[in-house]
Amino acid sequence: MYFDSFSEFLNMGGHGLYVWMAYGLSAVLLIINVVQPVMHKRQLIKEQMRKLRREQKTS
Amino acid sequence: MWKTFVAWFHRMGSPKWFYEISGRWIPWFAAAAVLLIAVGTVWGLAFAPADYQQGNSFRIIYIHVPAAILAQSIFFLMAIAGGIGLIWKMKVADMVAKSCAPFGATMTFIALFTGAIWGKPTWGAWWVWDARLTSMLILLFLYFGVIALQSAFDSKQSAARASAILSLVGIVNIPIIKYSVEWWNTLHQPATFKLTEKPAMPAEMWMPLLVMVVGFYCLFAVILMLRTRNEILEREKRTHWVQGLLSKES
Amino acid sequence: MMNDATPRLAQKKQHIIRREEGMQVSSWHAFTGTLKRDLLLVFRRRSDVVNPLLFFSIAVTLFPLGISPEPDFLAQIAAGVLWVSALLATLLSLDSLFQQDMADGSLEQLVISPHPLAVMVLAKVLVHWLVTGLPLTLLAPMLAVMMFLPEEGYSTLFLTLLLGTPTLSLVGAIGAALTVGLRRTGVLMTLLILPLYIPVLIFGTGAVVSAVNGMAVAGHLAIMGAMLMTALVMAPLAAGAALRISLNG
Amino acid sequence: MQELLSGQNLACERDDRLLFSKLDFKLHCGEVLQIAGPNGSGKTSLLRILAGLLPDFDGTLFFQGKPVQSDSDHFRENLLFIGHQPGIKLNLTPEENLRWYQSLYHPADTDQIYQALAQVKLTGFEDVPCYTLSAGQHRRVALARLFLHAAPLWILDEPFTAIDQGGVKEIEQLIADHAQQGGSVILTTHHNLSLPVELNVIQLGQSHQSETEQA
Repeated sequence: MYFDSFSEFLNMGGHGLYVWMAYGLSAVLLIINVVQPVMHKRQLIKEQMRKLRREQKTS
Repeated sequence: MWKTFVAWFHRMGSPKWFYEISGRWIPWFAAAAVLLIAVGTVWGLAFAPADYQQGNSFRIIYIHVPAAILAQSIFFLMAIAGGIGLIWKMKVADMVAKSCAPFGATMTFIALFTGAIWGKPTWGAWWVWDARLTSMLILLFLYFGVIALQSAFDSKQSAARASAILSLVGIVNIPIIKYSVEWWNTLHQPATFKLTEKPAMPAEMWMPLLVMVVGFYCLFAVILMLRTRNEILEREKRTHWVQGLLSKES
Repeated sequence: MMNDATPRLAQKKQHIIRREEGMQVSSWHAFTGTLKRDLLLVFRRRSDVVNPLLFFSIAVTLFPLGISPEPDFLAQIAAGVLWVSALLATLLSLDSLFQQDMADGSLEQLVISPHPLAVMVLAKVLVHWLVTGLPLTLLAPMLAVMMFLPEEGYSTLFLTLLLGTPTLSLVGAIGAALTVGLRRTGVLMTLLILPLYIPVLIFGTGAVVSAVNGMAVAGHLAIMGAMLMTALVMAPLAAGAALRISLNG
Repeated sequence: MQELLSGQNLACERDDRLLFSKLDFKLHCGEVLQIAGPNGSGKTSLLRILAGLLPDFDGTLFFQGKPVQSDSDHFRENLLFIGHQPGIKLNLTPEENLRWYQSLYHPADTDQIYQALAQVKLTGFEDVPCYTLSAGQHRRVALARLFLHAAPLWILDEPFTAIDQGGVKEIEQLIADHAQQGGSVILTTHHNLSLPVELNVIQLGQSHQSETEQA
């Protein structure tokens, strides 16, 4: 461990704001990039199922 | 050797095969990505020594550099996949190329944003017309162009081909742009302090960086496969195997 | 409808099918033919030639009005302002490079003609440069006077524009070809093409600034020449491929 | 008779919709082929595939027994295609328009162009700008190419659009003459053709409509 205490870790020698902002924003963007295709897949499947059911009803 | 490669290449062209194999690969890549990024982040934030000049703000490097590397290699991959789709009319390659663009743009944006944040304590300004930052900004514009062109076409096939041409033109231009921006930068600001050029970084500094780069590549692989699978589902929804798959899922 | 012309044509048909006696068509004729037709079209609509030049002049005029009429200050930014305005004027005029041909159906005739599409694209780009890039280059020194460009910069400004504007036309043709089939093209094309124009802009202004500061410009001009050659070889091919895609809808 | 153009197992899908599939045809020298079908059945798409304008299709096309891709320049030299749009520049005169077209194939002199324009009843309009002419006359200018360009294969998309009744008869005669001299014609039209030569028909849009309903 490079830092002596947790508060020092958060403070990052006075640059805490910059470091945590960079990491935080990147984490948010990465998570969005993972979640989006997963949600998209769910939506695709839902749409397709609805369509299949509709076609079964009409036939 | 060549024959197995050709056979593999042709199987890659089958959306069904890609869908199945990527379904098996995703968990492994996802696990590797989570593990490597977690290890790299903790190592880089908490255990790596601080830079003797920049102090702890230097820890941004563990995001900034992987993002910048990814931003460039994703554009490269996008152009190659687009070229394969263009020449051999391979549908999967088209879908891969399309799936590259959003994550590539995100990586470019992260590289720019972290660069700007890093610049504040280092240079005292959020934005500096540094050669690397400027080339990254232009790369971001190129990504936006590809994404905009992709969404402008009604036909998916034409969209894929048009953006393949644009990304190939872009890949030819990127070295020219980089060279000219670097030349321009030295003309206007001789001897600026460089963000990432460090004289002989010690191992405890670059090891976590390496872990992060590999982790980012794994994450990219996961997202690329997720997106490509969605594209396959959407474009092949009329085929029997997709319909069979859907009835199993529900 | 029948007359004595048709039997002769019938004979010709047999020739072509058997491909004898050098009946092969010449791409050179097609190139000059297209060149002549497009020049003739421009000549019939002369006002279209003037518009980019007017845009160029007005855009340059905006800078002293918007920033400062101070001669010393203007002299500093002159090269950049002239180059940026020339670049935008070229870009705006490129929008319609293939649009008319697409609308009236002659583009598909070009595509299925027995010639390399790149050669046909080159003819159209050459016409575009002759009616926009070249006049812009000739007009630029006059506007440079109004921008107080130091005397040492004139010849270099002229030479860089002479080498740079054809590159702009060639690269822009790719964007025009990619967007010609779309409903709204203007802004999208700008978005696609402007990043690719940056190297030309950097070396164009860089050369003029160097000349004003009394430094050598041969290196800049060589690089701009190299960029022109690269664009000359690759851009018509890329634009041709893009046109085929655009015709696909 | 010699085989000129043939297609094997052609299929075309546009925007997730199957236009046609498993389409085979053979066109010999001296034959006329009509592509028929209701609106949206893929007539124009098929025509554009045959002319080499639409590369998105499955199957193979053969010209004189060889795949078209193997020598596409040879195929294009022997093809005359007139599309939905007549391809006429309004700011040019009929003569200038035709001169450009001929520069793409075999340069023609002014006499030949005037002769061809006379054939389509445009004597006296040779050197007026095309924007003063009517839509039917634009079509006639395009059709004048049929007299100038000695290609054995004609592909015509709705050649009778905007043409008056007398003109239709003349064009029918022209098509028949071309076929009798050993040329071939592929065309789409909503008009009932009356030709002295045999007319082959490809009917689109009936068999596969039931297919899409099943899918």
